[in-house]
Amino acid sequence: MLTVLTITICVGVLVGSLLAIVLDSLTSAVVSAGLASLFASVLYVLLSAPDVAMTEAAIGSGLTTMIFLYTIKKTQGVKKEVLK
Amino acid sequence: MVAYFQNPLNIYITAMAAAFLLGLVHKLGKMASLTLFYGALTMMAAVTLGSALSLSQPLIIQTAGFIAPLSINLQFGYYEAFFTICVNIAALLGGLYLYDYLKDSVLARALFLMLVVGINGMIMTRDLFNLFIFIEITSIATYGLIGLDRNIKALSAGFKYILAGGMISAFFLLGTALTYYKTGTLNIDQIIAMKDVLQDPIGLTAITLLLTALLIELKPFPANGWGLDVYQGSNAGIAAMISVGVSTGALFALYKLLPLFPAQHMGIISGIGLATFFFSNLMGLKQTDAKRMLGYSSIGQMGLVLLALSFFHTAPLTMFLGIVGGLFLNHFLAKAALFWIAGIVKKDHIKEWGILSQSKMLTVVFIIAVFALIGLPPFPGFWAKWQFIMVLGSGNHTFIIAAILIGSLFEAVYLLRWFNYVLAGSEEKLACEKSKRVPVLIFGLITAFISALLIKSSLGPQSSIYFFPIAFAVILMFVGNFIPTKLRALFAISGISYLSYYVQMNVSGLNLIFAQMFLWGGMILSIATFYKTKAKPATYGLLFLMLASLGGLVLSRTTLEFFFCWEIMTLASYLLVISGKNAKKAALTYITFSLGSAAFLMAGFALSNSLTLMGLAALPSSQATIVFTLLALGFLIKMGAFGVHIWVPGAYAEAEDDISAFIAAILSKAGVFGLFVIAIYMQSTISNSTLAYSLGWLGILTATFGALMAAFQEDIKKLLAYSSMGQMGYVIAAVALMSHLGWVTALYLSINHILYKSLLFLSVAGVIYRVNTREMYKMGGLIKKMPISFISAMMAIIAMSGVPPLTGFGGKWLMYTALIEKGWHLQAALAFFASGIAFLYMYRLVHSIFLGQAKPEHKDVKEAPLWLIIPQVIFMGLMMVGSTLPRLWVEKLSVAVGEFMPSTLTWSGQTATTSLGYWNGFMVMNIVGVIFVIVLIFLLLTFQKVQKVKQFNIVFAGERPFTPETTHVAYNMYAPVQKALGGWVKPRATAFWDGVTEWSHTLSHMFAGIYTGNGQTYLFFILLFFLMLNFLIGAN
Amino acid sequence: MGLYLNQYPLASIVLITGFMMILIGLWGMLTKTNIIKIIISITVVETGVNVILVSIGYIQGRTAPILDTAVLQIDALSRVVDPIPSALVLTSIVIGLGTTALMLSYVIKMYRVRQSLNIEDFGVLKW
Amino acid sequence: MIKRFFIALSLIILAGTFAKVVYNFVPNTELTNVAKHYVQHGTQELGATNLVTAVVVTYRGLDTLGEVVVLFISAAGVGLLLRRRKNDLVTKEEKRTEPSFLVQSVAEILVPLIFMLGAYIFLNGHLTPGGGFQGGAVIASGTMLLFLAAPYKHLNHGVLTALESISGFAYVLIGILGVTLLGAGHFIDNRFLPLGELGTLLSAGAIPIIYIIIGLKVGTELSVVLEDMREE
Repeated sequence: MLTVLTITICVGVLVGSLLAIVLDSLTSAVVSAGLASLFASVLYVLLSAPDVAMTEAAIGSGLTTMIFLYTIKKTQGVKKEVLK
Repeated sequence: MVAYFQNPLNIYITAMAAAFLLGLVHKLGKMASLTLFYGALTMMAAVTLGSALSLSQPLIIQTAGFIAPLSINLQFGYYEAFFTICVNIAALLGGLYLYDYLKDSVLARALFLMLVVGINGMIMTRDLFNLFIFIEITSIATYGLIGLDRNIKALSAGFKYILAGGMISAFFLLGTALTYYKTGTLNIDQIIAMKDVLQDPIGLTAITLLLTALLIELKPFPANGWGLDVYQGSNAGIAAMISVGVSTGALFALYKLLPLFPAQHMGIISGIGLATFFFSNLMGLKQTDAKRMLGYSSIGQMGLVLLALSFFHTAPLTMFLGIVGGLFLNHFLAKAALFWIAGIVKKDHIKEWGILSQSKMLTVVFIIAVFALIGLPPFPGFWAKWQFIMVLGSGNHTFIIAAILIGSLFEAVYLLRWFNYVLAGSEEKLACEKSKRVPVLIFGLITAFISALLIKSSLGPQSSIYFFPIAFAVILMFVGNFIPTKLRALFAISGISYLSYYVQMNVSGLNLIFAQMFLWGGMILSIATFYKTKAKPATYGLLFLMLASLGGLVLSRTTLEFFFCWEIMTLASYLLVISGKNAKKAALTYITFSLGSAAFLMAGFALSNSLTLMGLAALPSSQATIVFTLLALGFLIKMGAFGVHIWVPGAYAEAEDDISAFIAAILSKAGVFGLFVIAIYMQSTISNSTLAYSLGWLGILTATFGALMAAFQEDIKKLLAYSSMGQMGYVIAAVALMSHLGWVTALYLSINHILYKSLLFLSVAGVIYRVNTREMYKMGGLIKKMPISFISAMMAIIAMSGVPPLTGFGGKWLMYTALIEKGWHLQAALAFFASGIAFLYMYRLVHSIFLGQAKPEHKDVKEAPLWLIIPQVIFMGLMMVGSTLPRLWVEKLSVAVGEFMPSTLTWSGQTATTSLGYWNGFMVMNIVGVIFVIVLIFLLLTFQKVQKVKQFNIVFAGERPFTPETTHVAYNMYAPVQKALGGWVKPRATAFWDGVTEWSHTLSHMFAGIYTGNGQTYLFFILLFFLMLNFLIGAN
Repeated sequence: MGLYLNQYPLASIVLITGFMMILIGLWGMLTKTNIIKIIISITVVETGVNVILVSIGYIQGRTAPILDTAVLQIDALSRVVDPIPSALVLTSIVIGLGTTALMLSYVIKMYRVRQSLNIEDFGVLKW
Repeated sequence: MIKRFFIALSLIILAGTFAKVVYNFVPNTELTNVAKHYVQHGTQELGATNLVTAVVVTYRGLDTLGEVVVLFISAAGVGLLLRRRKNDLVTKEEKRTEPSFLVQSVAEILVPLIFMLGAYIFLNGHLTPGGGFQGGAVIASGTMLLFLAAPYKHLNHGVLTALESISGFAYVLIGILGVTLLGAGHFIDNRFLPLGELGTLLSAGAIPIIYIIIGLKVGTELSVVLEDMREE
């Protein structure tokens, strides 16, 4: 059961990562990366590392995503010109 | 309190406490936080020094109350002490330098402190993950500091750095994780102890990841584009910290982990270091941006240090510090100073650097730094490189030696080209704050101080012989600004006289003869320098240094001493040449060839495996052939032999007129001396070998082409230069004869050359001084205005051409005798032909300058200044005595040579007899004297019948030329001859060397093409670098 | 199916996930031209490395290294996972946040100067 | 396109290397020697039930100090880049849109709770999962919520800087206290305070103090970073 759960979460992490790379919209990409990070923190819980899980959740998926979003906001307006 | 200064941990504590407090203290006022900042930097430097001084054995610092591996430990041993001292002193001075930059931002100050903490940590920590953290601290602090300048250059450079840094830290962390998986510990000492566990795929991947990360930090070719951008784009003060600080941390971290690297693969590291050194310097050739050029040089130097590290990481302390430490220290001192100067000059393009010359102090530090980087003595790099090359030589790493020497030559070329732009000067004002000037000055002084220490320690018990003359010369150069020219000249001459006394007391035989040539000749010539009312401040110091180094050459017994003096001579003569008015380009060619010559010498000595000159005698014949070839090439370049002569006309012509006399008459004999040294020690191998035979031909060719080229010169000094080249050709051939008579001839010709070339150059110096031109067709008829100069030139020409009764006759007689005795008939014929050609230019010399009718603009010309006349009179006197009583000196030469091979020259009275005939100088003189008197009386009697003609009483066939001078017979005098000999005198050698230059520049451009400026490309290179390393390590 | 899966240790599965994340991230770092996308890719690589580190510390069937007063120390040796990788990852995550913040600040300023997020527009220094 | 091909190729080669690692990977079944010591003696030695905390704060305390430094200099770097300088010319027009009443009132209730949660996390770091960094991050998310609710309010930089400055200095001081009270080699040792009774709030020597300091420092620092990025 644990294995199946782990594999599911792993797939979640990988899909999140892939989407973060593939998606054209910056905001969606950032949110996917945040999701991947959130899945990773669940993974950490499964691997008996609750301290890491907490950190990943608070920092990796929380604060990091937030500063990305700030940055995207600050660099908007020309977004369409840059992205193909 | 004392304990505080003895515990290296306090470096961290002080810095962190200060950095954290800065924000709060800043509320009290800017002064308070600035005080705290500089106080902390000072204390850190003090703690480092205190800890280093109280070090009796390597210090292990445990933390958290546990012993490693339970907790993290730091180590402060001798190696760490050396590197941390460098870093913390650079930090203190670098902080001072950045005062303007840091004073407005408290955040920047905190970043700077933490940057220093990070570097210290990288050096001291013994824990792998802790190392990761300190690398991150260092990198992040650097990113932040680069961002202080928010222009596009700094931002894009900083961003590329961050990208590369991100990749590096991912690699390092992954490596750490895998290492922990395999070894179960993070303590570096334990990991090293367990390194056998790491010999499986996972372990090797881990090692590769770690080493890739640390190597990339050192910016290896080709994965270093981002590093170059950072050097170019960031503020100079920050770039200096990256170059000397961050790189130091990375280097030491790599040193710590190197034992993990499989020993059989150490060649990979060497290869990376070598490639980085070579290609960086190659690419530096094309560079015109000052800071990027420094970047190439920085990366190259670190490559060299890396190469040394791969050889000596397990060497004992003294050897490690001597070579790796020396190379590092050299880079450290020079690069910090140069980056700082770049920040003061604030000019990107090196063409605009003339502005620097407004500050003498900065220019001096600049040239010291450049010389240090090139590896000239007495700066630290010289000693380290010498030791390194010698070790490489004993291991027969010929390829590495060649690559290092060629790479160094590239570096020398672009750095000295830069120096030329500095010397060009500029109208613009140089603004320089004290806070920036002081660190540069201090680094200059430290460099000088360390160099002095290194002379003392590296040359052993003999060192004071070399040390004091250099010190005297340096003092003489620096007081140059404060005491009058004449007094300086007096000091220099008394210095030379003492030196010549000292040297003569300590040498004998052949060395004594050369000592007398160098020092007596130099002393007499020094009198001439009085004629200038105002000499440049450094001239006499340099002149003394040059002559002293020649004296040292004669004294030296070890190869190191010899090479040291040789390089000092190069350095001094280069600076003398470049102080000529338009000499910059010529001086660059001169020093490039001189350094090339030095490179051959170094390679030769390295492959000889011999510490003493005497030891050259013991080489087995196959090795001796190679060594002789290399060394001979070195000396031949310096003598301006055919093919490598293209520096000759420029350097001789463009140096100041009295200096040219020194170079032509005295300095060119250094090569002769060198040739003699190796010919003597390797006599058994060389005698009757093809090598000697080819050398002989080379000499004859040099003589022929020198004479030919001389005949077609319009510039009087270039004519003399080519003439010197030709005359040296005879000497080369004579040495190559490897016979008693040949060597006596070589010595005879050398001494004779000193006499007449001094006369010619001094006489010409007087003429140029009076008529202000070097073009011969603009002169003429000066015989009445400058009679003594005329007599001097006339005597010189007689002595040179070999016409009786002067010394030249004996020389020619000896030479033909020696050539025929050896059976070199064809060579003798060609030599005779060359002498014929030589008549052409000699005639031109006398005719164009002194004979014919005087130009109207020269009607007020007076005789040359007295100071120029005095040495000429002395030389003329010597020549008369020498011609009349040849036995007086030729016998001495014969005896000196007789030490090495049986004499074939016998004497009775003033008659010298060889197997082919005899020569009596005294008789010749008398006969010629009688004939001369008869002709003179005849001329005096017929003198009244001479008809005088007005100067411009010439009729042109209805045409008036626009430039009447060109119709003068002296203009392009030998054009018809030139037409006849056309193909012979095409500047083939020049074309060849131009081609070499162009090719290396093209290559340079081609390779630099990989640095596209795109951060992503650089990331890809980093990845490829890892894959390559992984492939090489995994291959076995 | 379930049984079959159980033969694979958890640590290996997670390790593979970590490596795949690194590869995905590297692909993004090397091919995306938008600098924000590149930074996102870097965070993916970092997370991948962290995942690997945690998987290395994991021991099948054990619990977190938090010892209640009730647990005997001897017993603990066979009951908890390695605390060291956890400590390392914790540090690494925080450092990751620091670098990401700094990179994004660079991006904002670079955008201010060039009005662009395309990495090819920032090649002012070359050769 | 050809560029992408080469990138793909090299990543495939890299994947090969990784595959080799995975292939040779045997999951650990035993603790490493160092870990064994921590598990066996950590609790008595340091008085912390959460061994990760014991490792983070004391055994590998130097790392953690370094980590604090990293965060500190990142924040400084962000500030250096983004904060307005004297000579900066900024023309910025802003549309002011006040957040909805709902957001404001939710924030009003939530923010104190989040701050308390953060404090709880770093106070109990030696007993339960979490600690100074997690607590600090939680506090920073509270700040973030505050920003959402009041986009035009500015944080008091002065107070935050002072707090950050003092907590950083205090951390170094505690490190030194270890040396002065316990002797050389005890830098950042938590045992200069009594270890107390295992499992209680006031135990594990100086660990709670260190975590409070770290929590404050990280919380303020991250808040400042967020502020800097928001303001720019």
